[in-house]
Amino acid sequence: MTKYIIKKLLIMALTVFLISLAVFFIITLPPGDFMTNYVGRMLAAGERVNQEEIDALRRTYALDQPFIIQFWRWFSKIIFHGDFGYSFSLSMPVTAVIKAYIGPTMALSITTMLFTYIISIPVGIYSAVHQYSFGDYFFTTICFLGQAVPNFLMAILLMFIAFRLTGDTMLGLYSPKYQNAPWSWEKFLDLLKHCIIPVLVIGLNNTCGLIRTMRSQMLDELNKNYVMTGKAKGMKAAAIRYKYCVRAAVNPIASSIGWSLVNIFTGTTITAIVLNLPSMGTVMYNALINQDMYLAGSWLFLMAIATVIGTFISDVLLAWLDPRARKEYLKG
Amino acid sequence: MSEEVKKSSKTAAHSDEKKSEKYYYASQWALMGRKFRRHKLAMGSTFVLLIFYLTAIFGNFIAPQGTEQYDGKFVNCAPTPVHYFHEGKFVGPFVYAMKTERDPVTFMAHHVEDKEKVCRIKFFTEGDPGGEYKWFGLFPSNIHLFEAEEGGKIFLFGTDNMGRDLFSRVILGAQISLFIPVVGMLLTLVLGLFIGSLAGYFGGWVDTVIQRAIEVVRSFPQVPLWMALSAAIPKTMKPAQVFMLMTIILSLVSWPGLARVVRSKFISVKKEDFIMAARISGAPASKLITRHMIPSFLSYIIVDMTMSIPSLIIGETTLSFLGLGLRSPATSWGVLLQETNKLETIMFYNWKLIPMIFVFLSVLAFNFTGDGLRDAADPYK
Amino acid sequence: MNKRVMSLLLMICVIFSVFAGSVYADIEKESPILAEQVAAGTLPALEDRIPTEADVFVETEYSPEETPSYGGTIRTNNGGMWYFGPNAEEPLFRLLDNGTVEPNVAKGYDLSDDGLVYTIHLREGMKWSDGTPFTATDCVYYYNYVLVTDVDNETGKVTKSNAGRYYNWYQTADENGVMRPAQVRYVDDQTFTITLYSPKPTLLQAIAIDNKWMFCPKEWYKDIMVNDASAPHWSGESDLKLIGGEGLPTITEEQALANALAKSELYNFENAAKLGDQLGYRYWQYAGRPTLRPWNIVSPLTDQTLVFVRNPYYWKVDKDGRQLPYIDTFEYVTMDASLYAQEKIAGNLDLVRFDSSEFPIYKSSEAIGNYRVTTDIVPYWSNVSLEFNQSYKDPQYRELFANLDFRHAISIAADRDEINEIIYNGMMTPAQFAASEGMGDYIEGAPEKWIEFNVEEANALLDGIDGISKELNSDGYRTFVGGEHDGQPITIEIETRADAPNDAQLVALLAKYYKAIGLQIVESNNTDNNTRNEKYYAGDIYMAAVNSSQGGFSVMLRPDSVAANRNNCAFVGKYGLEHADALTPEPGSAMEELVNATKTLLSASTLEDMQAAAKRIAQSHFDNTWVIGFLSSNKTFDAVANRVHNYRDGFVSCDELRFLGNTRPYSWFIQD
Amino acid sequence: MMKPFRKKELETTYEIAPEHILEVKDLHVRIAVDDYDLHAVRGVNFSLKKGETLGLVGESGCGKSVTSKEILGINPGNCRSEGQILYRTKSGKVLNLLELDRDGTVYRAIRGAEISMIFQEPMTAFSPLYTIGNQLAEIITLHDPKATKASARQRVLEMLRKVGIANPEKRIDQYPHEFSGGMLQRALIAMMLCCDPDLLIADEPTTALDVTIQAQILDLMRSLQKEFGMSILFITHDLGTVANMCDNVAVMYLGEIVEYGTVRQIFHNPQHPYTRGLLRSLPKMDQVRDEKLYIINGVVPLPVGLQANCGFHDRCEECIAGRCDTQEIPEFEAEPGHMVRCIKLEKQEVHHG
Repeated sequence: MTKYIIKKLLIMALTVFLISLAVFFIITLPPGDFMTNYVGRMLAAGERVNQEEIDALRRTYALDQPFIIQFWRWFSKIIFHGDFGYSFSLSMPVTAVIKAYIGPTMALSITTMLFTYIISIPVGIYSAVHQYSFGDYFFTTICFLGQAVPNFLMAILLMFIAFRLTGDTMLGLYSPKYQNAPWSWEKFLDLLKHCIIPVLVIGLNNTCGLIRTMRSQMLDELNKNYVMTGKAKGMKAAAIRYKYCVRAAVNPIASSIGWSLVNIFTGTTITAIVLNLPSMGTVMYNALINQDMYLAGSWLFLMAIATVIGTFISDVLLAWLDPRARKEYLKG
Repeated sequence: MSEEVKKSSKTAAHSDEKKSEKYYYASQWALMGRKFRRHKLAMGSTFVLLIFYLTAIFGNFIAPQGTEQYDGKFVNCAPTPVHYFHEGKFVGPFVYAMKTERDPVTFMAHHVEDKEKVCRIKFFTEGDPGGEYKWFGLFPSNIHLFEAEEGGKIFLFGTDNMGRDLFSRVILGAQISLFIPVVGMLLTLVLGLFIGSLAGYFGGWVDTVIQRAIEVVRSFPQVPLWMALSAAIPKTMKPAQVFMLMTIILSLVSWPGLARVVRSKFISVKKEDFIMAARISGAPASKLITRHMIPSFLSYIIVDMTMSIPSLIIGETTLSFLGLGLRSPATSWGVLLQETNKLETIMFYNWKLIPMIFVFLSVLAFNFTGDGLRDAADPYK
Repeated sequence: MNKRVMSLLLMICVIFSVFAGSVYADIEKESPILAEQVAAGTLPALEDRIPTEADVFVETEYSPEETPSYGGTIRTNNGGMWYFGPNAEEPLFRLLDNGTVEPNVAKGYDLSDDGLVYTIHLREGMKWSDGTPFTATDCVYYYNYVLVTDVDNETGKVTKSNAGRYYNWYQTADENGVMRPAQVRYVDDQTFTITLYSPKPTLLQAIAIDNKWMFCPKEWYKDIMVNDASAPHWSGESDLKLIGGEGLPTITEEQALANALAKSELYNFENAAKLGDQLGYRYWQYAGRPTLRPWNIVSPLTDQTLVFVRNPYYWKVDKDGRQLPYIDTFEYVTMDASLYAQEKIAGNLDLVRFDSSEFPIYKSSEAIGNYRVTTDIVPYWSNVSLEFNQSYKDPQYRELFANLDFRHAISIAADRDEINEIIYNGMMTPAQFAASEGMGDYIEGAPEKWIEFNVEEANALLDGIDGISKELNSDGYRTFVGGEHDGQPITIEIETRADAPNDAQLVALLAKYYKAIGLQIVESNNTDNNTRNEKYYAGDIYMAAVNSSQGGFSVMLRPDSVAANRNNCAFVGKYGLEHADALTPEPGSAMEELVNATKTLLSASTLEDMQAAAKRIAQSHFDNTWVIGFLSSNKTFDAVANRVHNYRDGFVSCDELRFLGNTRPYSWFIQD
Repeated sequence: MMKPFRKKELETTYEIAPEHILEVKDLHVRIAVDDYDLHAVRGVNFSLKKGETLGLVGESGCGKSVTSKEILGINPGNCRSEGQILYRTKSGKVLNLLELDRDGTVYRAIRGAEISMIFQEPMTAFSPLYTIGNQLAEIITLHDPKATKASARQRVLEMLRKVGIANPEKRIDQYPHEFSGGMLQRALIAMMLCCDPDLLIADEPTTALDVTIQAQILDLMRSLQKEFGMSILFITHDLGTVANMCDNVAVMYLGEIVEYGTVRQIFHNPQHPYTRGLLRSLPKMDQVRDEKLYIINGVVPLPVGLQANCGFHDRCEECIAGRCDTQEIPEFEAEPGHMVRCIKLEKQEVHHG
């Protein structure tokens, strides 16, 4: 068991290292470096800069060093000091930026995920059990439609509908009125109201996918032999479904939680840009555009780490839920 | 059994017998085809896709305008209605000439029909200068499917903020939006098949290395990775190069999924008797892979690939929408939708959402086709 | 009269006076939120917070006719630090629409007869937003310890600064012609002096335009600004001499950083240079830094909505003696520019600024969004223009761009009316790049020069240029003849701006027009303006650029976008005097004249000389059409919520006058 | 799907021979697959005495599994059935099982407790997610409301011991994947016998197992039958095991019983060419080495659009053209209790008569 975990952790560490190397490579891909933008910004702000100053700054940030040295400076700081570097464009440590945005991002992601699972599992079961019924066709159609509309368009359309119905576009997370108000029941309701569109937009795609998976999993399970055994035992069809089939069909879906959280986490990116949500998506987008390499890089890096950890969680969950996998897991 | 049932089963017996035989002896592919044809939604979708692709291929001919043509007098013009009757008399398809008026207070331009002036729609006409194109990139021509008579303007889907005909742009945009995914898919296919089969066939350290690589690439969140890579595309690049890069970027992210599947299929197929037999008889690895192993799960791959196209379409559209992909005047559906990122555009110029319908339809059509193929690939189920 | 009647009368009097008093008290002198704090004892009374009656600033400009009530929140888009900064800016002297200055933070000034010594008087009882007194010490400290921390005595160059960059506007030539920085000295708490080497008649305008914050809270800064042996004035004695107070502590870089972080976790900087730059120069972005502004930021910069709340010690009152501002809170919401209009129409923003390309949408939605559209005057020479980099690195292109016939052809080959119709809804007028009638730098006939659309003439002009072909190649473009590019089509990349969506449209149109005269145009799209500015900075790597707000208020006071001065002026390129490796123009060339005129303007010591130099610059533009202007309207627009009152329709909006700041936002008020 | 008869529960009373516990009368089952209607069971009749073992023999696809599952009413929803399945419950009442609501309480009370079934593939007959003990105890608590957790566990342990599972205390808490195939089959048998059923349907219980294990399982079943005294409906394609296990044998082909008789009659005097074919294809101890094993030509056709003829005619070596392929073949009695569905018997009858 310990051997297995150590092996797994080593592989994870290696993956993380490779990922960070790739991340760093990607963020240094665009022509120029941050300094070019930094200077541009100062000029835009009506300031004067001279070449010596720029060169000095380049040296400070090691931008004149070869790729691998720049990478090592960045990576070693993260590993040994938990220091993700400095955001040039926001003039603050990346850690502070992440701290500022991680809350809303996580909150939104988790709400969306809850929504996703709460909707998709029962609907998937219903669709499978009532295969080819009106309800099944109805949900299947909705799922297909939901997966056919790109996120950003869905966001815009819902925004438009909200505007037509309520006169408000439901942008951001709060109405102007509650933006800086202390927490109250009304503010909470307001927040919930503003969550509808983002959760729908971010979640719908995922939900549709999950419903379809859940449905086919459930159909698979319903055709398994143990269902016959259950019947022969004299169990109620419904009892078999819930004790055996649902439990088995939910396994792969439940164990995808780690994965899907990451998916949602990143799925907020585009939606956040369109809906102006205070999430990492917008920050990432701007960081990319401004070539704020440490910020963009750290964010990509964290996402990738989250994926690695998400996969790990999924493995563990699966092992926990499925005795067969548990055995494999224990064996290594 | 009641007599009636017996009888009916007997009368239908003869034709059923043939059916039965067919069912029994048909090859796997024929069965797939048969089953697929029975899937009405999938058939319909395939038909829709066929039309889309044909339209895209003959786009320059069907579209009245070229990508860089515009009409400055008709900016943000609503779709022009096509009429058949003028003052109660049938005159065939025609449009009325249009006048542009500006509201003196808001300066909003209104394009209104001049009910006096009838402009017939002509077919197979010589287009305006600027609409030249080459058939299949070879034979220069400026013949367009239709055009309004002198003085009239026909904008079936309205115009954009430059006075460009949206109908033309949708069709020309399809040339990119529908082909990037296919090229991307092929690229994914080649990469995924090659890498996956290497890992699955050879196993050992090759497998380990490839699996690690797959894990690393899969650990990247797709959307931000697309964004990061697209942000790295130099701004001054020519549309054709951007097209190629976009394709590569889209497929770079999606190959691991396929490679993984191919790998596991390989491992399971490898154990099967016919492969063992071929192996023992000394067939070379390349032949074994391409002749024996890949065909054994080809149907699965076809399905998988078909299903992967929608996400590529959406990927391209999204990136272009965010301004990270192609840029105007190069046209793709995402580029066209850039204008709809403003709510007020939808309020005032709702026809600009038309390209969305095509994104929607093509994604849906690919999904249904994929679904039909999947059902068909498993003919005994 | 008996006692009873007397007492009755007395009572009536008392009641009346109480009543009268209560009526009088109804006109509150300060915002209720502040009055509450005063009542609770957490804030001193109003008269202890604002300058003495004699010294308090009574704002009479744009006073509302009614008596506004206090309170409310204004919500607008976050256009970045240079949008929300100027809205609440308080310079020592403020620039007026007519180009003169008047005291603002300062109470007044005296100028010595030789024009060398400015004695600045400050307001007694004035306080920083944290309640500490504002004195001459704060100004002297800023200049000597924050702005100028090291000077090269030989060249007079400021070599080190804790915050921001030193402006050549404080420099005047000494007897040897070396530009020397001014000396700033403490006299008493309400007085300090600025001493120049030679006279500079526009010094106060320069301070108003370029160094609006010539002061900083010494008490707050003294332990976060590096002050060690590297500083020129560093010694206990000189401290006393310079700033008139007690000496300054020795602060190393580490101490400065640690002290800053101890003040607030928002002040987390990686080095002293960054700290100085952010807290000393762009300070209005940081909560907790004392200011003299009407509103101060209270939220971290990472918040989606930046909140600015009123300064309880603000030192301006209205004509009735009521403390300004009327509005309690300003909110700046960060969002993509594409969302402004919809959020305005949905009523989620109180104020949005836009140009004529968006006019119909905003104007048609006034009723839905419950707002009104107002018009601002923008004193630019052109609203839509194209400029060619005169210092482009490729000699063949550079020669072409330097050719006046080429620029003439470019100017008349564009269909200005069509651009106007397609992009600007026909709301602008075709005009050349020039000051329009009524502006100080106006030259008769300049706005009308070379604006007639004439493709044939343009073609003829190009045909007459040596080094390029008369014939078109197979793609329909002229080619270079001879040189490195022999036979290659003439392809010009035009830089566009990220925040100006119309640029792409404009370049698409230009591409069509210039194809008709055989030139190939390619858009060089910049996803953000920084990349574009970086190209400007490099000076010689971009070919051409489209622009909208070039030329300005006054060439004499601020020649930056028309003269060969700064290093981010597109047509000047590397000829800009501030360029690290500035090019010397060819003797006798038109560019040389522009450079010389610029030099003269910068070093002139009399108003006449300056005016003459400014005229030369304007004339150079008239003669050479350095910048090809297409359209001009001198207008932008604001969509202002109907609940916002006393918003000035038709104000002059430009950087020199601090954009919206010129409407005196502290005089706006909200009434639902 | 249609459920034409099931709704009206227990309206009519039925009679069956006193020694019988089960009578299947003219059972037809149709299965809707795609656009085909497979006529899987075509008029099957048989009966089962208390304590008797009836072997139902035939190749795959001949309808034997469908028939057996129809008795339990656990065929999938796309099956329609007609005819009668009469069953005498423990309380002595005779029910037509086809009339019962499939998911109703009456039927469910019968399943597992009175009629139970063991399946071909023990590995998939258990849910992998629950322990063996959990799944076994479930059948007890289902049918005995008085059973407590502890008592059910006791009973499970007892049953596991009975079916010969070593160390049941440990095994009871293990998961199916920790069992071997043979052990799972034992566990399945244990489960199905927990409630002491009157009738056990064994659907090819040994097919998926190793040969040595097969014998053990068969032994186990025989001994348990002695102990519990239940009847067994033993379904197999393997005539060899039939000889060991059964009292009577019904040979099925294409949804029909083509021959029925005692083990002796079938093995020593097979009448139907199909039965004879099956017997000939059995490997024999005295078989000459290089003699090829007999194979019946062709495969069982799909029961789609069948005509009125002998279903076996196209594979039959003794097929009489013009008769076997054109007319429906009735049942003939070759000797008392030995029924055969072959036209050749008609001749014999004529001959004898």
